[in-house]
Amino acid sequence: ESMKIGITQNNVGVDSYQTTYEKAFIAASDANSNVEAVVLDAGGDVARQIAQMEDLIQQEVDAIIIWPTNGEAVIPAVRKAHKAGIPVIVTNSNIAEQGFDFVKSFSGPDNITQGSRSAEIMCDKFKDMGIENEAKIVQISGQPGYTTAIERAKGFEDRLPEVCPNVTLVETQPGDWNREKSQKVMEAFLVKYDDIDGVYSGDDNMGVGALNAAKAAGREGIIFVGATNFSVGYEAMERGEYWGSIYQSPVDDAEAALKTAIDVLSGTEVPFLNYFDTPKITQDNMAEYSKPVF
Amino acid sequence: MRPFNLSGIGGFLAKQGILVAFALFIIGFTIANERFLAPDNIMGVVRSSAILGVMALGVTFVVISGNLDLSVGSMMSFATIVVLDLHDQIGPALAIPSMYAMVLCLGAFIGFLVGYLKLNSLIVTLGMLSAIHGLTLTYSGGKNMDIADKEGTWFSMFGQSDALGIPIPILLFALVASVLGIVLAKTPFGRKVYAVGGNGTAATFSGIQRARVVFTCYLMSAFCVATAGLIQASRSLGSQNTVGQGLELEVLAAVILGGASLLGGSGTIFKTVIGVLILGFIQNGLLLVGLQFYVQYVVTWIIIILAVWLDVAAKRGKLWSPIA
Amino acid sequence: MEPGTLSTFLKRGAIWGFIVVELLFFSIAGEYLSLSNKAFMDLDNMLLLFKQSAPIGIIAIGMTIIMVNGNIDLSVGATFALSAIVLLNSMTWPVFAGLGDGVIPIAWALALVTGILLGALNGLIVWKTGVDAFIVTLGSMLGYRGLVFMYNGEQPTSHLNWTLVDFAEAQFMGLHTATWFLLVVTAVIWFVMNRTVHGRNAYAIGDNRTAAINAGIRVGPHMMINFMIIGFLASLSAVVFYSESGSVNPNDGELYELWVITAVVLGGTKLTGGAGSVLSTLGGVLAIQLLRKGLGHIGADTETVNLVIGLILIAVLFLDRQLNLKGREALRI
Amino acid sequence: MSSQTPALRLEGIVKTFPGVRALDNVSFDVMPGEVHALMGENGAGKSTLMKVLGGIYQPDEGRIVVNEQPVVMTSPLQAKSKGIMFIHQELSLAEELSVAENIYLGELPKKSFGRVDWQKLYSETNEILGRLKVGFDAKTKVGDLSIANQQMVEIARALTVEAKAVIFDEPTASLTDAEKVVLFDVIGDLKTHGVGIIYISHRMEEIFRITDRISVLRDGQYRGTLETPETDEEEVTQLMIGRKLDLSRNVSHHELGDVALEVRGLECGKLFHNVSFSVCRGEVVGFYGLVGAGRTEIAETLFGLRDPTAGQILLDGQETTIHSPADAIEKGISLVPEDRKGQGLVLGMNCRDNMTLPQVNDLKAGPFVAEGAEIAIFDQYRDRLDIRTPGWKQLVGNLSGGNQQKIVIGKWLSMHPNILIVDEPTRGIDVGSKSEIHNLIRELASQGYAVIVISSEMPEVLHVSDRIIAMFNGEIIRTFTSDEVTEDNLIQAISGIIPEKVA
Ligand SMILES: Nc1ncnc2c1ncn2[C@@H]1O[C@H](COP(=O)(O)OP(=O)(O)OP(=O)(O)O)[C@@H](O)[C@H]1O
Ligand SMILES: Nc1ncnc2c1ncn2[C@@H]1O[C@H](COP(=O)(O)OP(=O)(O)OP(=O)(O)O)[C@@H](O)[C@H]1O
Ligand SMILES: O[C@@H]1[C@@H](O)[C@H](O)OC[C@H]1O
Ligand SMILES: [Mg+2]
Ligand SMILES: [Mg+2]
Repeated sequence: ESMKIGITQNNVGVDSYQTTYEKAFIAASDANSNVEAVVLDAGGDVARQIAQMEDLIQQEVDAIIIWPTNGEAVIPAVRKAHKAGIPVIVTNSNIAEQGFDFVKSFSGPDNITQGSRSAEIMCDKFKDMGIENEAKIVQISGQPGYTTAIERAKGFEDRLPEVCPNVTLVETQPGDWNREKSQKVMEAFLVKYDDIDGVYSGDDNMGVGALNAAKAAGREGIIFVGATNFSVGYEAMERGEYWGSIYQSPVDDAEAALKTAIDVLSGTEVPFLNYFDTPKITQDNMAEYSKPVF
Repeated sequence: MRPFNLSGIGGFLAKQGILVAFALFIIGFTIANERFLAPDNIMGVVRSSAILGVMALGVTFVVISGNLDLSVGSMMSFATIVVLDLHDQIGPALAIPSMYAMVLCLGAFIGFLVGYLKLNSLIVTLGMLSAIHGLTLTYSGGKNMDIADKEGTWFSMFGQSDALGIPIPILLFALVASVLGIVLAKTPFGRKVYAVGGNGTAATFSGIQRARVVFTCYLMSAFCVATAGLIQASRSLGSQNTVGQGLELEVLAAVILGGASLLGGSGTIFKTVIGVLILGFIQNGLLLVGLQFYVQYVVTWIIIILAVWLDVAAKRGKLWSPIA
Repeated sequence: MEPGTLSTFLKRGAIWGFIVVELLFFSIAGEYLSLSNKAFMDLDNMLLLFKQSAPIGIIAIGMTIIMVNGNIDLSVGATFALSAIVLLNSMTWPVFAGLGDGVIPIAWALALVTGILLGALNGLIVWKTGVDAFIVTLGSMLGYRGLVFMYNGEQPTSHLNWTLVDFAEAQFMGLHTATWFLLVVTAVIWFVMNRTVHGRNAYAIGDNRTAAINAGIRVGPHMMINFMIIGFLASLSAVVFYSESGSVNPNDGELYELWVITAVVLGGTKLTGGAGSVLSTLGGVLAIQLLRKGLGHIGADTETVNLVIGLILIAVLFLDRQLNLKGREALRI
Repeated sequence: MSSQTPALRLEGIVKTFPGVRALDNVSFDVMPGEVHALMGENGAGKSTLMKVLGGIYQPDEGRIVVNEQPVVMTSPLQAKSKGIMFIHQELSLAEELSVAENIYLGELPKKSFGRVDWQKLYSETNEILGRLKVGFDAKTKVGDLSIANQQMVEIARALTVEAKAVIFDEPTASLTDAEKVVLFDVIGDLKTHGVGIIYISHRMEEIFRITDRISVLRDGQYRGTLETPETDEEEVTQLMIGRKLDLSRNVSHHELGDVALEVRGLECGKLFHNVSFSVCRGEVVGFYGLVGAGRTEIAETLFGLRDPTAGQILLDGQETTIHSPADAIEKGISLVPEDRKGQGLVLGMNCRDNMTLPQVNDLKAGPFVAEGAEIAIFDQYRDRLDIRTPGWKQLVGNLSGGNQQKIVIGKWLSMHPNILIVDEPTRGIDVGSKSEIHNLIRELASQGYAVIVISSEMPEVLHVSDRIIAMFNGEIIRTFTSDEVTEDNLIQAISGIIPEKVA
């Protein structure tokens, strides 16, 4: 018999990662004749997301997938589903640890590892350039409060001193996953610091915003490293303006979430942290990867 | 019983409260960080204020005519997304006028509702804020819009090139400001905008077609929004659907800071430009001093209240309100 | 029937009529479009409707008083967020460490006091400076939001207290805690507006400020009290909501002011003051939440939701104008 | 009566507004159980004096004595607490609220927890309404009442407290005869309870019917008090306007031209009906009537601001439709509206821009406004009308009322209309300027303008008009030539008394 799977997404339409994710999710569930999907969007509003959780519970879906707007605020709502006997799968961005008891699995990228990989990419490049002992960098992080953002920053900040102990991270400001906001943040960094050798951004959408600011100010030679390789990031890499990123596909993300839910429902064993792989991508190896569709 | 004495230095200061506040800021920030007055920095501030600034010019007309426009932010997102999409579909030469036409249609729709049907502008433009956002998402399918060939397009000139050593966005801002400044100050139409906002009934009694004036103000606002969208799109050659989100309130804040009254009938383009620059410099200055952007919120709040208070106090001749 | 009676009825009853239309539409459309075996008008779903309306609803009830009084408050979203921060953060303050769950009422009280103070500040500025409430609260919308960010930078403030969550999630006589708060607030404010001298004076002030002044009503204090009430309600809304969710992002509550005003206007309250009803506002709030729920139920996407909600707002305004048109002999100005 | 102490006394009150000395050392008293009339021309300061007494304005000088105790009236509420009730000239009601709430506005009866005591409120209101013999009850929404009934609600406020003194500021301006009778009964009743009553009205017959004494103000100054039984209309008028009514002054008859405007059977809903008249070039036609008689509405219809529901308008013999003020201006009609602040001026705009507003489209140099031409126009009318202002840059809102009015007049004169309609042209204008404006109106007519003057000031209408049209309740009652008009027959006509009956 068919499974009814509900999903409440974070904020469709805010960037193309999330939009592409939604489309991919719908496509994947349509392709599977055993699955019927209810797709909801919280529009970034935690109150609306909690209401959607309640609606899905009330509609008695078989499983709920949640892409949290706030990794802590949704825990009680997740507990409610748990109590109602509905398995919950968290996607893309995990909820806080307090809520782990109430979810079956997290499906998504390993964002701590992503952060460390970005640190490695940046450090290797500095070593190539021979500036690993003096380089100064700034960080533009994702939406505050968002587990993905927090984990990427943590992974990056923890790993960097291990590989490049003399590189200094001079300042971190959030760019909210938003290209225009990061551009503004970067403009201010450029005025404030004469010497910036590298920029780490929580995703490429923001990284490209920062790149635009640097180009407009005529500041060259800055090494840009991001995460979630957007097509704009890929193109900038082709042009040689952007050094590297992490290859992460929203299609993989969506399909992995759906598959995890199906596995949970059909009694297949799934790991609690069900990561899909997200490799490094730089100007050097980008030919091995196709251009992202989003 | 006469208005309190506004002559002399004190009076001048009170009347020019905005300029004085502006000067104090500049001095303060310059002491805190000598880079503040560096030509590069000034140019940078003006350039990044240009988008907000162009929008504020149009909203100035709307506000002087006695109405509000809260839809400019989401309309700007629409303009940006549309022109970027059309750029690759039909080429920049056609994309730009087509985008202007579409945005002007939205402006005309609002102008019709507020001008001719006399619906409340606050609610109409609030509704349009949401509706246009939906329209943008429908148009783009929610995806970021990016120009495929970013290197080879002349479209980038509006946001990225210089002319005579001055960035084009600044030149566009200056151009639109001068033209609209002259329209407002020197033409019969400008005079009518003041009359309609100052006393709509008296304007009607003077044979002015109020609905038409209000309608035209919204068209001008839409024109400015389209121009802002053009600069934005050209500057980054790609955009999210939410690029203009929240700008409506910043724009309004700039216009009010410039001294336009929300009741209509007063304000000038020059003062709005000052309002825009104040916001830009506060933001930049606080960042330079190392304070976070949100400190700017608090500072802007205090400045808005003080500036408007000074303004109404000067008009009624008493500092405190007579309300019991 | 007297001429005008029908339109008066339509005007007053419009929002409830609209709700009925929504219920019918989504029930029928749901039969075809929804995956759920459960009907849209299922009892549990209707109970949820009330619960989910609470965050916006509690504030909207307060906005009704403010708008009836002839003012507006754009700062409610920021007040909501700041109170939430005080609520969640105060529970972790070392001073209260020994109290265990005894900290809960203290945290609630501190959050509510925060809201009252922020409201009082708005009211005082409006009263004493004579600056229009729109501008004053546009300013404090920015300023209060700045305070929110200053509290904890751009990081969320969190504290999950399961006792509190259990309380907030509880159902008493079938109704959720949040619903009780919404209903009690509606009842109390209805009482204040319709049964107390303060409420009636608020109507009079919004209707004809000069007449109110001439009659010796002290306009300033009344306005200030109303701003304190809406501040209180904005923080009450936060208290109810964050007791259950336990974490607040600094930009939470953004755009709430717009949704709240939308609900109030949908309920028929005049922007110019003097007329409006708390019950109709409740109708407005339910209508919006129904629209959201229903659009979700039938699987409408984000873009449609935005488009539909915006256009409905304008349509309601237009309808209101048509119902209020004066005859041919009116002055055309 | 003279042995008694006055219920209240005003001594040496001075009140100035920017540019106007509204009250200049006025003293005045009311005895308990007395009806004391306060008379004077428009703008003489009657309402201002009462607002000082009612705590709405603070006097610059002078004092108020209630029961031989000096008091400072800081607010309307305080005035009320001293037993002084004020029934305003302009309706001061909250339309969305009920009759009861309006009557007890500001002092709703309270129960515990600040609750309104509705029972008490309704029963007391209904008792008062019973005394007033009105056809509506306490719960009726005020906005649903007619203007006359709304006026009764205002009047009912006088009966809410044990008043020492009640001020009626033109209470009968919009009452019908039946209601007037009730009002006079109420006043009589108050009187027997020892309440002092101040009664303001422009209607002589009422004054002589119900008052005991008459005090007269002129241009803000106290002119004297007369015992009603011992005086007559002529003496009062003399005191009010400083001279006898001189009906023969309008002698400068000149040749009349063609009919410029003709109106046939014009009607606009319930506002006015069956209105027919014509105005020739060179002629001044006065419209006289009470507030609400419909004169302003006729003017507004002629100016394209209202849609007539029947009838024809002919300009120079051609039937025409006037769609909007812009259209009216095009067709050579100018209207000086009755409400200069609301309709005539943009107060936040300077003098020059206000004056040229209707023709700003025509004063162009290329695409721009021709400021030089504007200044020339302003200068011309400033000199001609003797407008006192530091310069054209002055904001109109800073001018005195009279000078503001002159700006409005200048604004419409400079359009060189064929037909000039002036509605209450001298409201708030001092005596000197008033006669200037009257002369100007005559002069314009002699230059060939067709002029309509709407005025509530009898001397004004008598003075400037070649013919006078008397209106009552939306209808033309009678048209007088300047030879046949007298004060008496004019007053009768505007009170709806059909001439045949008196003839
Ligand atoms: N608030 C005000 N500001 C400035 N001038 C005022 C104000 N109120 C009244 N005046 C002026 O004071 C003078 C007296 O006005 P007031 O209203 O007392 O006249 P009135 O005798 O009641 O006339 P009417 O018979 O028309 O009612 C007028 O010249 C008027 O223009
Ligand atoms: N009883 C009333 N009390 C207060 N305002 C009234 C009253 N009756 C009419 N009005 C208002 O006063 C204004 C003048 O009345 P209207 O134009 O109907 O008559 P009118 O003949 O022009 O009288 P007038 O010119 O003497 O005021 C209008 O705006 C009208 O709405
Ligand atoms: O771009 C972001 C992506 O990197 C993250 O994984 O999910 C949220 C997105 O907005
Ligand atoms: Mg008066
Ligand atoms: Mg009139």
